[in-house]
Amino acid sequence: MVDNINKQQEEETAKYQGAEDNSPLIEFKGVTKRFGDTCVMDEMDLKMKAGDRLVIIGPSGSGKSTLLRVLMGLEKIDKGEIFFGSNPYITVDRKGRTRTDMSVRSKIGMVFQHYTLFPHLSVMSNLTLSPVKVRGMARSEAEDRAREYLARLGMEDKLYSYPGKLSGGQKQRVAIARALMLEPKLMLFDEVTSALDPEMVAEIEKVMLDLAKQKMAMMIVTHDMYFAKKIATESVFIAGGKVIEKCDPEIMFNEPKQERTRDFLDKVLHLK
Amino acid sequence: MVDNINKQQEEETAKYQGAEDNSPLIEFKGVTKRFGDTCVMDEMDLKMKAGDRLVIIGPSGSGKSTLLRVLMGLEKIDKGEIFFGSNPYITVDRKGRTRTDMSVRSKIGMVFQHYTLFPHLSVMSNLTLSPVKVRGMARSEAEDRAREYLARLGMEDKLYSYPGKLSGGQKQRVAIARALMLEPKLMLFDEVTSALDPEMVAEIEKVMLDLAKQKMAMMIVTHDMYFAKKIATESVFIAGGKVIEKCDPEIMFNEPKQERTRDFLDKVLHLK
Amino acid sequence: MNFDFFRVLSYWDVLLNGLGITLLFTVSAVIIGTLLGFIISLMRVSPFRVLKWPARLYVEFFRGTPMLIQLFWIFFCLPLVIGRDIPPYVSVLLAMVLFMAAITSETFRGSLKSISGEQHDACVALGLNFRVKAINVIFPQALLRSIPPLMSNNVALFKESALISSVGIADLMFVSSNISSSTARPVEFLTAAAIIYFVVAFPATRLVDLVEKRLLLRFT
Amino acid sequence: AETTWERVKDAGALRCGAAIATPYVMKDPRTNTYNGFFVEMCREFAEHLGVEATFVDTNWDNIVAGAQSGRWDLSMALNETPERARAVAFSEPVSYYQVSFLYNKDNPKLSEGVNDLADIDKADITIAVMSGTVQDKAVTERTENANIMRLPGMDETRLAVMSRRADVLADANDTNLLFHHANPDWSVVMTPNPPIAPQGVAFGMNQSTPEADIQELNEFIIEKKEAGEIEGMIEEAAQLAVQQME
Amino acid sequence: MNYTFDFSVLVGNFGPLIEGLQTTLLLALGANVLGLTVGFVVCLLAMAPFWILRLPAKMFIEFFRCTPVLIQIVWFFYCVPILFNVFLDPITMGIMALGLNLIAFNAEAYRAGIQAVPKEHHDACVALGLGAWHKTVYVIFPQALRNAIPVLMTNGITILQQSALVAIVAVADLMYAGKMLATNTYRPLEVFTAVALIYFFMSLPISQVVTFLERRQDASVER
Ligand SMILES: Nc1ncnc2c1ncn2[C@@H]1O[C@H](COP(=O)(O)OP(=O)(O)OP(=O)(O)O)[C@@H](O)[C@H]1O
Ligand SMILES: Nc1ncnc2c1ncn2[C@@H]1O[C@H](COP(=O)(O)OP(=O)(O)OP(=O)(O)O)[C@@H](O)[C@H]1O
Ligand SMILES: [Mg+2]
Ligand SMILES: [Mg+2]
Repeated sequence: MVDNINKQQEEETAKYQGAEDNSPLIEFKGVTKRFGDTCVMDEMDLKMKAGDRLVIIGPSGSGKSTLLRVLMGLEKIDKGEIFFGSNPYITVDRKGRTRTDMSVRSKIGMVFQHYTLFPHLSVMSNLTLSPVKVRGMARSEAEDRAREYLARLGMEDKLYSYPGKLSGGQKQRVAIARALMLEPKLMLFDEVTSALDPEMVAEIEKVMLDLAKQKMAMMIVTHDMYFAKKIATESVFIAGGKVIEKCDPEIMFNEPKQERTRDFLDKVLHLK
Repeated sequence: MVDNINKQQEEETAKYQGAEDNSPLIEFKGVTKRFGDTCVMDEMDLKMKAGDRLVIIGPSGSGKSTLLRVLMGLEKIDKGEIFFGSNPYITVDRKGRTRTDMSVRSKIGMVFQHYTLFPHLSVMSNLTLSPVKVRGMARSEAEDRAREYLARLGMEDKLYSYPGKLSGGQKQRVAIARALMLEPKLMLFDEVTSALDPEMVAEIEKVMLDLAKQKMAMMIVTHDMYFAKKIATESVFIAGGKVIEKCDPEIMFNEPKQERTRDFLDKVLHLK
Repeated sequence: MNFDFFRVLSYWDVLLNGLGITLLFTVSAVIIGTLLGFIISLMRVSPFRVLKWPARLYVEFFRGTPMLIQLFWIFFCLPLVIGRDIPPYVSVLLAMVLFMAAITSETFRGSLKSISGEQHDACVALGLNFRVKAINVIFPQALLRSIPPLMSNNVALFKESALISSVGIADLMFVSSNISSSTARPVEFLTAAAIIYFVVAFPATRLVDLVEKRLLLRFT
Repeated sequence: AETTWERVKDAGALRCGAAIATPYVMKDPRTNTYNGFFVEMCREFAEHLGVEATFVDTNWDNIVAGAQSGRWDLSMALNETPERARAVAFSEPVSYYQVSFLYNKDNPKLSEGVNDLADIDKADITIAVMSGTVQDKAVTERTENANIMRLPGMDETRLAVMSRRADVLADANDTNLLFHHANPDWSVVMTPNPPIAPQGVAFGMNQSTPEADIQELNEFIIEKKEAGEIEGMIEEAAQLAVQQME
Repeated sequence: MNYTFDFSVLVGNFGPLIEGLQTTLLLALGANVLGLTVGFVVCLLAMAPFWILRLPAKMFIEFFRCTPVLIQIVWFFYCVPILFNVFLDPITMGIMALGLNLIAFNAEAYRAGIQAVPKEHHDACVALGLGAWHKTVYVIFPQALRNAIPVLMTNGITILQQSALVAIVAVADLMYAGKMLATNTYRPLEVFTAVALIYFFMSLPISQVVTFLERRQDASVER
C-alpha cells in the first residue's frame, strides 16, 4: 500500500513548481532500523530530489529524528541502502555492519534542537574549527567566510562571544552558520525551533526561509505546521516506521488522503 | 495612556458574552515588582471579574510568569496592592514588607510548566497530601474526591502510579487535578503546555476547555495563540512591565489597537 | 625469597577478628555519625547565624585536616582539655563519629539543595505549611537522594578506619602488622589484609552504583 | 581526696598501659591475651590490691601521655630516663635494660660485622627505633652520621629491618635476642660494651600519685625481686615469645 | 579543666615543623604531578576499546579505590623492597605510594569529566565531519578537563591530608615532626593543635576555590 501511494505521489509532485531540479538527491531503499525490539524504520522507502525541501511530520516517537540521524551517519541501520545521487551512500555489508561513504557524509550538514555549540570555544572558533582542522582551509580564509555567514544571519557583532552569553535564537543561528561553513549539498534540521521562545522561532524560521530562497536542499522535522506548509516543496507523514503519506504540502495540509494523517493534523492544529 | 486604554477596554468587555459574573475577583493597583535593577512590573493596574478567563500574552521576559507568581504569593512586591473580591489580599506595609492574607491565598491554585509533582509520592498521595494534612479532610473523603477528579481527567487507572512512570501529558493532568482538589476560586496556568509533545498539548488544552465550560475563573499564560483565542473571555498584552492592551480576545487577535501588540502577534503567528 | 601464603590460613580467625573490630567501629560510627551529620546539615541550612556558623566551621575544620591528626588530637589532647579520662575505644569512636558527621552533613546539605525551587513553589501553591512541607515533601526526597552518597561515605569510613590501628586499637590493620612482625612475614599478612579490605569494599561500591541507578530510574 | 589505689579498688580494675615490647609486654594475636613479665607483675599487683588487671593497648609514643592524662594507672615497662622522670613518677625498677643492635648479616653495607656503635654511625646506614623509647633517645644522642628512622611500634621497626628499609634495629637487649631466636638464619645481635643507656625498667604513674601509693607498689616489687620470682617470669615470657613466632 | 597551656614550647621548635611542612608539601606536590599526568593516561586506558588495556587499568583503579590508603602505604614501604629488592629514599617512596592512590582517584575524575560532555556534542562532531582525533583534542578534552577541575582539586587536597599517613612509616613530614615534638616536649595538646591548624590553613584556600568553581559551573549549566 505504501508503495502504491509513493508512486502516485511522485507523479503529482513532479508537477509542483517549487521543485526545479529533478535529479534524485537521496533515496532510501527498504531501510530498516531497530532499537532492541522496537522497529523504528520498517523497510522504509523515500526519495528526495535535488531541489526539494522535504518536511517530515509525524507523531512523537514515530522515528523522525532517527531518520535524520541515520542519514547523517549517526545511527547504524539493520537493512536496506541509502543512495546519494546515483552513488550508494549507506549500505549494510554481509556481516550486518553498516558501511558509510565518508566523502558523501561530508556533503550533508545537520542542525540539532539543542544547538550543540561547543561552550569552550568562541563563536568564531566554533565556525572555523571544522573547515580549518578537517578541510585544511587557511585560517584567514575560514575566518572571512565565517564573518560572511554570520553577517548574513545578523550576528556580525557576536564573532568573539562565547555561546554561554548568547540567547537561544542567537545560538541556533550560530549553529546554522556552523553547518553552512562546510557548504553542504543537503541540510538536515531536527526541530531546530522547539527549544526556543516563540519570538525567536520567527527569527530562525526567517533564516531558513532565506536559505530556501537560495535553493538549498533541506530535510526538516518540525512541529510547526504553519511553518511546514510555508517552507516545504514536498512533505511526508511517517508513523509506525512507515511512510504513510508523501505528497505536495498543499494536499497534505488541506486534504490529506490518509485517515491517520488527517487524525494527526487535526490534533496538532487544534481542530479537534 | 495605559489607563485610558484600560478604561476604554473595560467598557467594551462588559458587553462580552463569555463574562457572566460582573463582580470583581482580582484587582492589581499600582503593583511594582523589581528584581535588583530590572523593573518587571511597573505600577501595573489590572482587573479581572469573577466569571473571567483571562489570557496573558507578551514577549519572553515581559513578566507574565512573575505576574502569576506574585498573585500566588511566591514573590514579594515592592509597591501597590492586590485585592481579592473587595478584601485587600497582598499589600506592602510601612517597612516595605509584603503582607499576604493567607486565607485568600488558599483560594488560588496554580499549575506550573514543569508539572512539579512530588516524585516520591504516588498520584493518589500527591492529590490527597494537602487536603488531608492542611485542610484536615478525612483521608477516605479526600481519596474519593481524588478518584473523582482523576476520572474526570481520564486518569482513573493511574491512581497508584508514581509520577516517574507517567508521560508528560499525564503528569500535567495530575498536576491540574492536584490543584483542583483544593476547590480554588481562581486557577493560574503558567505555560502548562509548553513542555509537552504537540499531540499531548491537545490533551491538556481539552482539559482546560472543559474547566472553562464549568465557569472556573482562570488566568492563563500561553504561547499558543490559537488556544488563547479559543479559551479567553478577556485578554491582556503586557510588555515592559506595563499592560499595553486589555480587551476582548476577538479584538486582540484580529485587530489589535496597539502597534506593539500587532508587532508581537505578527511575529508569533508567523505572519511576517 | 620464598613466600608462604598458607601461613595466612592458620591465622584466619585472628584476621577475621580484626575485621570484626574494624566493622564494629565502622558500623557504630556510621550510625551515630549519620544522625549527627543530619542535624548539622539542618543547622547549616537554617536561617539563624548562631546555628549556621558553628556548623560551617565544624565541617570545614574536619574536612580540612587529616583524619590522623583528628584522631591524635581527640585521643591525646581531649582528655587533657576536659581533665577527664576517656576510654580509648570511646576516643576512637568519637573521632570517627565526628569525621563521619562532617562528611555526611555535606551529603545531606547537597541533597537538600538539589531539591528544585519548583518543588518549594508547588508547596506554596498547595497551601502546605512548613511542617507538612518539611516532613512530607522535602525530607523524604532529600533522604532518597542521599542514599547512594551516604553509602559511599560508609565505604570511605570503612577504609579510613584503618587509621585507628595507629593508636593501638586491634583492628584488621593492627592485627595484620602485629602478626607480620611476630611471624616475620610481612608480605603475606599485609597483602592478605589489603585483600580483605578490598573484598569488603569492592562489592559495597558496586552496590552503591546499583542503588544509584535504581533510584535514578524511579525518581527522575 | 582518695588515693590512687583506693580509686582503683573502687573501680574494681587496675588499668595498665600496654605498649608491645617482647618479652616485657606481649599480646598473642590469636587469642588477644596479654603476657610478658610486666603483664604478670601487673596481674599479681592487681591481685594484691584485690582487683582485676585490665590492659589498654597503646604504643611507645603515647605511653607517657597516657599516664599523664590518667588514661591508665600504670604504664608498663617504662625505662627510667630523666626526661620521663619530669613527666611521670617511677616505681622501683623491675628489671634492667640496655640497648643492643640487630642487623642482617647479608647486608653488604655491614659485611665486615658490627663491633661497636662507630661501625654503624655512617651516613649510609639507617637505624630503626621505636619512637619515644629510651633506645631512640640513646641512639640519637650517640650517633652523628647515621639516619634514624622513628617508627610507632615494635612491629614496624621489625618490618623495617626485614624489608631492609632500615639496616639496623636498635632495641632492648632482651627483645632483640628473642627476635634473633626467631630469625637465626639472617639476623645478628651486637650488644655494645660498655653498655649503652643501662637503666632500670619500671612502672610509670601519674605524678599526682600519692607518695604512700608509690611506696606500696615499690614494696611489692622488692618483695618479688627478693623472692627471686622475677627471673622465673622473664624466662617463662621469653619461651612464650619464641613459641609465638613459629 | 586542670591543664595549663604552654604554647611557648612551640616557639623554639618551629624549625622541625617547618622542615616537616616542606616534606609534606613535597609529597603532596609530587603525588599531584603523578596523579594529574599518569591519572589521565590510566583514564584513557580504562576507556580503551580493547579489553587487554581496559581490564588492567580498571583493576588498578578499583584496587586503589577500595583499600585503605594506610595499608597501601605500609604495603608499599615494607613489601615492595622485600618483593622487588628495590630501595628508594623514603620521600620518593612516599610520593609513589600517595601518587598511585591519587592516580586511581584522578583517573575516575577524568572519566567522569569525559562522560559529562553531552552526548549531543559527539553527534555534532560527526555532523561537522570532525574525525576521532580532532573531536577528542578540540572538543571533548577541553570540556572534560573543565568539568574535572573541581574534583581534581578536591582530590589534590585529600592527598595532602592523606600524606600525614606516611608519618606512620617514619617519613619525616609535618605529622611526623609533630609527633616527635609532642613526644620530646610532652606537650601533645599544644603541638597537635598547631599541626592541625597548619593542615587546615593549607586546605582552606584550595577548598574555597573549589566551592567558587563549582558555583560558577552550576550557574552556567548550558550546552
Ligand atoms: N538510542 C536509542 N535507544 C533506544 N531507543 C531509542 C533510541 N533513540 C530513539 N529510540 C526510540 O525510537 C523511537 C523513535 O524515536 P525518535 O527520536 O526518532 O522519534 P521522533 O519522531 O523524533 O519523536 P519526537 O517527535 O518526540 O522527537 C522512539 O520510540 C524512541 O524511544
Ligand atoms: N528570580 C529572579 N531573579 C532575577 N530576575 C528574575 C527572576 N525571575 C525573573 N526575573 C527576570 O524578570 C523578567 C521577567 O521574567 P518572567 O519569567 O516573569 O518573564 P515571562 O514573561 O514569564 O517570560 P517567558 O515567556 O520567557 O516565560 C525577566 O527579565 C527575568 O530575567
Ligand atoms: Mg525527535
Ligand atoms: Mg514565564
